[in-house]
Amino acid sequence: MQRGTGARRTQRTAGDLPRWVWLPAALGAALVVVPVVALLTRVDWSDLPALLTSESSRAALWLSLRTAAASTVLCVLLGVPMAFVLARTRFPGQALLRAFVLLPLVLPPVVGGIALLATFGRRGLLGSSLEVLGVQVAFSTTAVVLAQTFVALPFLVISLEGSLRTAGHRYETVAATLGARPSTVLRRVSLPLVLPGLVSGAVLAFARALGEFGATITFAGSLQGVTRTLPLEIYLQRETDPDAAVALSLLLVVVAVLVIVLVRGREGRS
Amino acid sequence: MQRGTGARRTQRTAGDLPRWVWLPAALGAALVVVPVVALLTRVDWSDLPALLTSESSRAALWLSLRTAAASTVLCVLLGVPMAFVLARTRFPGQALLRAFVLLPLVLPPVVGGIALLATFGRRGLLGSSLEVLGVQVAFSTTAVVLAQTFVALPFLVISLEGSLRTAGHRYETVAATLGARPSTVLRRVSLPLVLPGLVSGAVLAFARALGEFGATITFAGSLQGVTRTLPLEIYLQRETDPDAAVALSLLLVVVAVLVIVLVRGREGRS
Amino acid sequence: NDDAVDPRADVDSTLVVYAAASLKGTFTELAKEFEAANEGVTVQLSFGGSSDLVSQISEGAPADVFASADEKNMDTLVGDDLVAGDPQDFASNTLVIVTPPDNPGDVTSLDDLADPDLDVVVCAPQVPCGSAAQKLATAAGVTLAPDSEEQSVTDVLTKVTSGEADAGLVYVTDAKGAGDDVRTVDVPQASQVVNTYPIAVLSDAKQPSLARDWVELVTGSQGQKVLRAAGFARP
Amino acid sequence: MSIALRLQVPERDVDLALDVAAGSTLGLVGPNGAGKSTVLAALAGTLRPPHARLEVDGHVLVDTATGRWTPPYARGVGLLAQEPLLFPHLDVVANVAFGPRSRGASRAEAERIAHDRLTELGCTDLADRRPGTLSGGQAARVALARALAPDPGVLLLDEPMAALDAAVVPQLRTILAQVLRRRRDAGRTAVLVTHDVLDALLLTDTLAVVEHGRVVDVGPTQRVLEQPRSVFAAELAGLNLLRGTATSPGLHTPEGLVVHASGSTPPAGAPAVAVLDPAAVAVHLEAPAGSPRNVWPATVTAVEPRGRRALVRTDVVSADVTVDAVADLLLEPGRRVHLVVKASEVQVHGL
Amino acid sequence: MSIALRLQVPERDVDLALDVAAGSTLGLVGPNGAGKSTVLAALAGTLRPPHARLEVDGHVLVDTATGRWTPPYARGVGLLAQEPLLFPHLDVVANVAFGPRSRGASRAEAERIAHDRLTELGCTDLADRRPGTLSGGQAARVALARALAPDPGVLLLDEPMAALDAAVVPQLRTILAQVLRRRRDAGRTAVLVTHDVLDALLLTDTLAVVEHGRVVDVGPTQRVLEQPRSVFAAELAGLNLLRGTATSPGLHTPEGLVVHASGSTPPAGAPAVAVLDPAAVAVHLEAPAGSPRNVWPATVTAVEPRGRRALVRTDVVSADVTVDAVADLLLEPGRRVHLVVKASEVQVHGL
Ligand SMILES: Nc1ncnc2c1ncn2[C@@H]1O[C@H](COP(=O)(O)OP(=O)(O)OP(=O)(O)O)[C@@H](O)[C@H]1O
Ligand SMILES: Nc1ncnc2c1ncn2[C@@H]1O[C@H](COP(=O)(O)OP(=O)(O)OP(=O)(O)O)[C@@H](O)[C@H]1O
Ligand code: MOO
Ligand SMILES: [Mg+2]
Ligand SMILES: [Mg+2]
Repeated sequence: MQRGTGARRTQRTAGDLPRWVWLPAALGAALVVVPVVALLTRVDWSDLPALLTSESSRAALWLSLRTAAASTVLCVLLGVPMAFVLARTRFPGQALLRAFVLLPLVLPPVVGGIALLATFGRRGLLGSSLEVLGVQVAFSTTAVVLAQTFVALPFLVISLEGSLRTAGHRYETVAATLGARPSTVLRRVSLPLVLPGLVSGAVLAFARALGEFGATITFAGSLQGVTRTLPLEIYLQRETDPDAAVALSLLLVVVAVLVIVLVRGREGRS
Repeated sequence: MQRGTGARRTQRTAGDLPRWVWLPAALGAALVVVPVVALLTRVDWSDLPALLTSESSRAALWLSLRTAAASTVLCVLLGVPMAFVLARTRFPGQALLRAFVLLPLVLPPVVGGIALLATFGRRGLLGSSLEVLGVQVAFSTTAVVLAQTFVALPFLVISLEGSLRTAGHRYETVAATLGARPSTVLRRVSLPLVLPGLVSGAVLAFARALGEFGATITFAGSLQGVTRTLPLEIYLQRETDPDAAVALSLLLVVVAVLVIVLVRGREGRS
Repeated sequence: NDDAVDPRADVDSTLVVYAAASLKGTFTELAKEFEAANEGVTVQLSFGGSSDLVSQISEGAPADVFASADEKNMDTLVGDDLVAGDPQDFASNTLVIVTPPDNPGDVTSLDDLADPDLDVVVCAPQVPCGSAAQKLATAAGVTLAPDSEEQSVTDVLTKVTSGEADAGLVYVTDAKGAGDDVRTVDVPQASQVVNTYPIAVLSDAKQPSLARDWVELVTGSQGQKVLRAAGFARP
Repeated sequence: MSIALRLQVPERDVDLALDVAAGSTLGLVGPNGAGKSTVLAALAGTLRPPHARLEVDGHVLVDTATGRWTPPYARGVGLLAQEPLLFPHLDVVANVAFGPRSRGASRAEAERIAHDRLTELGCTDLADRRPGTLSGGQAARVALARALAPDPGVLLLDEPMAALDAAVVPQLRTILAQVLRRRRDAGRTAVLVTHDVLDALLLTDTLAVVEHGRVVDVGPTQRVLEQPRSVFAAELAGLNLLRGTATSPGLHTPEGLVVHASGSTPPAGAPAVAVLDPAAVAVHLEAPAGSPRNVWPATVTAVEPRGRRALVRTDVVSADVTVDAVADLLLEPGRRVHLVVKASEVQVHGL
Repeated sequence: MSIALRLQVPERDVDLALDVAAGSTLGLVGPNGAGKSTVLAALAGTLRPPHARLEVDGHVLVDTATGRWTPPYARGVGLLAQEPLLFPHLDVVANVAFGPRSRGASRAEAERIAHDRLTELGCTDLADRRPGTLSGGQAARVALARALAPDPGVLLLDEPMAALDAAVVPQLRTILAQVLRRRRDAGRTAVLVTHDVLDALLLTDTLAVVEHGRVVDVGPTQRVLEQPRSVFAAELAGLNLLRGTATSPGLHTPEGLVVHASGSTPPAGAPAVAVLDPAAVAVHLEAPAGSPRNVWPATVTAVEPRGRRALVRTDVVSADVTVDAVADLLLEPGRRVHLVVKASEVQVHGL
């Protein structure tokens, strides 16, 4: 077959977007981008290198990356099955369960932290039993991961459930008529089909975990290297040196943008 | 045509879910539900009525509902066009723009508030021009709405963009071949088709706006009836009476669950 | 995971100190001195809002020492029997007026903070700095007209340094920390409203003797010098 | 594998029973919306009907009375649905290999089977393509290959050749006939939905005519097509069919047409159909005076060329005439004509 | 509206030019994957080709050389694609009314048009249904109604009747013929992709045969089908076609077959095709001694019953014989036979 001669590629044309759409879209983008730019104007660039390489910053960044990655994995492991159950089955009380799953979104994070303490703390619902087993969850790195998972899980579930609903289950039905057992269908058909939704969901969850502050400080405390993630470090810096806090936030922003561009870029190419 | 005789309805069968999926799904649900239940065990039910009907609580609830509704509307007005632009067009720097749109997710809300101050504040990038026009954003309810919109916008955009991508643009193409102009296609085909995604996105945005604390306190301040939303009220209560704060959080939870069940319930039925 | 510092990795030599966020600068400095003086000892510092820290300690946080920004929160712990011995006051703080460096509202005294045309921010009465502000206003016979009642001193300070507010009431230490970003206006009646910082060894402390050493350091001359440099007054 | 199905889907106005003997192929024909795809969906288990009982090889797979339900993947029933629905994330080989893989074949074995099926259907060159880049007919062929690959005990095919071009249909029909023969020898069963009389004749043993969700005729394919009892089957077989009430010489239609027939006729007054070949119908502009007993005035509705002959459709019956006759008589839609049929060419049978 | 299209899509191996006169209907036929749907997509603007120029009624709508591009909605070109793709959120009437509404008709007017189209296509009873609840054929009919409703200047139909049942196809073909005639009188143009020779004969004026993305024959429909130059068109017309090199008595095929013909033949050595009717081919078990000049040994590949006759397909050409002959000679796939054709029945023409 003859290959394309020019640089131009054949495209399927989408229904073009009406021009006016760009106006509110630009406004919306401005609402998000301008404050970030404004923030840049407040940064004292000369302090930046020292600040970013200080031991506490590095420890916080490294802890943040590790815990956010771990809680993203947890979110995927728990959230994917939840999204499937919500999108593909029907049972009484499902609407209520869905609302509950959304709760961490609406709960102020500190209250979420209190709830986690009420569960895993020494006097908590499970904490007392766990303590008997010699496991202490609260105030450890595990607690950070739990707090981040708690607030980030809904993002993955909601985003994936939406994709699953939009994708429908026609291909799953076809796979079943070809003799594929439910696990096979899940692995070879459903998951690959909603991969874009899963990736978005995971990116959202990672971003939320990375930015998590309130639940972490309440449930896990703020101990350098153990529970003091980057947002907690930023918060502390703000007490003594607000400008340094802003500069440190930039680090968080850069990390987040890197992760998002990398993940989304790769996905776009496939 | 003869109508169904029994209560049983004909169903298309989906590929059933593998049984083991229920285990991690239940674990995930527990992770979210158990802390909320644990929180309930901490509530002092006798104080509740007085607390919930106190003037400050009612003012905070009413303000929260108004501002969260307003910022959800803003998110829809700005976010829908953004999602369309991200999902349906290609331009250089698009990946970067998408990453920027996600920033408010990862930025600690307090830093988001600082960024908004740097933009709309009296000394901010736009604030000084606004002041000349006699508009003062800070310390006003407008500031609350702006802060909530800033943090909630990504939820709507990401969730809707995912739906748009999953839905594809085949129906939009068909509409164009039937002679529909882009605006008509948007209104009569694209939007109705992704309505479930739009509703999820709006619910997410509303929930996030309702729970917003850090950006609001930093950018808008905290004055009863004007800028002190329910989460701010909860934080204040916590200083003097942590149990009261937990009880107040329940109010937030109830409101959120109500809104979610109402919206999702109606959607499920259509 | 190995390069993370685990407080329990070497139980014999790690001291965990829970302290109010406003002590971050001073305690960090003191921790270095403490480690230098005690070979092989690591000081782990956890900072937060005093009430956050109290609820964490109640939930079993592995802390040896607690330093609060107010007496009320310390009293809560004492009431819960979580404190070994008596808390000791080690520092105090008073309020000052801060304005942006160019003082756009021409604020010269506490009376100006009653002007509804000025954008004035204070702490909410529910938080320690807010109740102090209220007492101060009462003592000075002024009715404040705030545009916002903030959650914490830091929030008040942010509003002032960003130029959003014309004036605010903050602790001396905060004003000092902000340096050139604010102009300070002293309030004569401030000395009548003093906020006291207590410190105590906790009853669950795994390192009671190191904890006592820490309390000694903080209350001792070395600690007082560092605190004074940061703007704290004697208790 | 024998099949015994009893099915009621009130919302779709479907209420029927069907039996397929082991090792045979059942054809399903009928108008659009008759319920053919519904029957296949119920057999495959992609539809959960409110009232149904399904036995395959003596095993009860579904019985709504007892609540018994066997999910699709556990039935050993394969379905080629009306839409290709190729998995968009897998290339063509992986699509075809999917079934064998799911039924436990090794990767290499599954790919071998896939390549065999693709070769059989003339799609080898598509092996590495993504479904999104296939033409309509290419996708239909790959979907057929995918449905054949797992070689299930019961194979359901919903219009497998509707999208295929005229040039490959005969060839694919031959291949399908071979596949079905091979399966028949192994006792495997198939159900084929088609709109094509050649498919019915060459691929099926038994033919069921479905109309409005009911089986209106079922029997050996040849019989159903040659002695049609429904307008649909007659149209499919290219025959004319008139419904009415038996009379001593033949049949009365509700429209008042009198049909004269020869041979045995059902008892007078019984519902009956008259069947006649379009080739036996002559077209005249004036009513002729001669012997033929049946002379029916009619209006031409369409003229369809068929090589050197043409089928002249009218509001009564169709006539198969030469293209010369079409030209001579100026036959075109709207023209009033007289149709003439000898009584000996008309068969009447009861219903 | 006249159409002039020049199209190159290298990734799909399509490179062709097509012209359609105002007020005529062009038929597009060709094997699966030949590029028919690609042509329609380029005309409708749902595909943006790397190299193309399109003029409609003298207006340049697309010219990749100058970068000119007219979006689909501004072309006045309507497309019925191969998949129905009914809007799932709209009921059937709203689907059909969508086009007229989009082109500015009032709601009432659009619904009136929609109801007219649905009535024409026999779908009135589906009016309030959701697309998800339609059968395959019902969806295809509604999609056709939707495509016809806006009555665009240029109407593109991609296999409009592939999913329809045998009983309604003749009727719908008549309706489509009326619609196209009405449009023709208004100077409107249509392009129809089909796999059915009757559609080509009854609905199109001009027929283009597309193979491998190239137009291999184009001309008046009758001519293209009666004097086919491609195997595909011959198969479609039910004729046999042999390709080869002209010789003085007829033609040599690359496989070594010698074909004797009568009448004028192209100059020897030129590429040529021999065309013969299956009815002119006799089947013998032994090579006969008599006069026919063409006696070709062959193997039967398939036997297709056609009423009282049957088409016997072989590896050389097909023969149209009586069903009695099939039974007498035990004709079945694999059987070795001799095909006998008189030279006077063979026409050879150059390419
Ligand atoms: N999901 C559905 N919900 C309700 N009714 C349906 C649904 N699918 C099909 N029907 C209706 O049930 C009847 C039978 O449909 P079915 O698809 O079985 O027809 P079919 O015989 O396969 O027709 P075709 O030849 O057009 O494919 C039709 O009247 C159709 O409109
Ligand atoms: N999106 C695509 N990307 C790349 N190649 C494609 C794409 N769509 C079709 N093709 C290829 O282009 C060629 C022409 O396809 P087209 O759909 O035009 O065929 P067609 O003549 O309509 O066939 P059919 O009768 O099967 O519908 C085929 O080889 C096909 O595989
Ligand atoms: O809204 Mo928070 O408590 O700053 O993460
Ligand atoms: Mg069907
Ligand atoms: Mg096509």
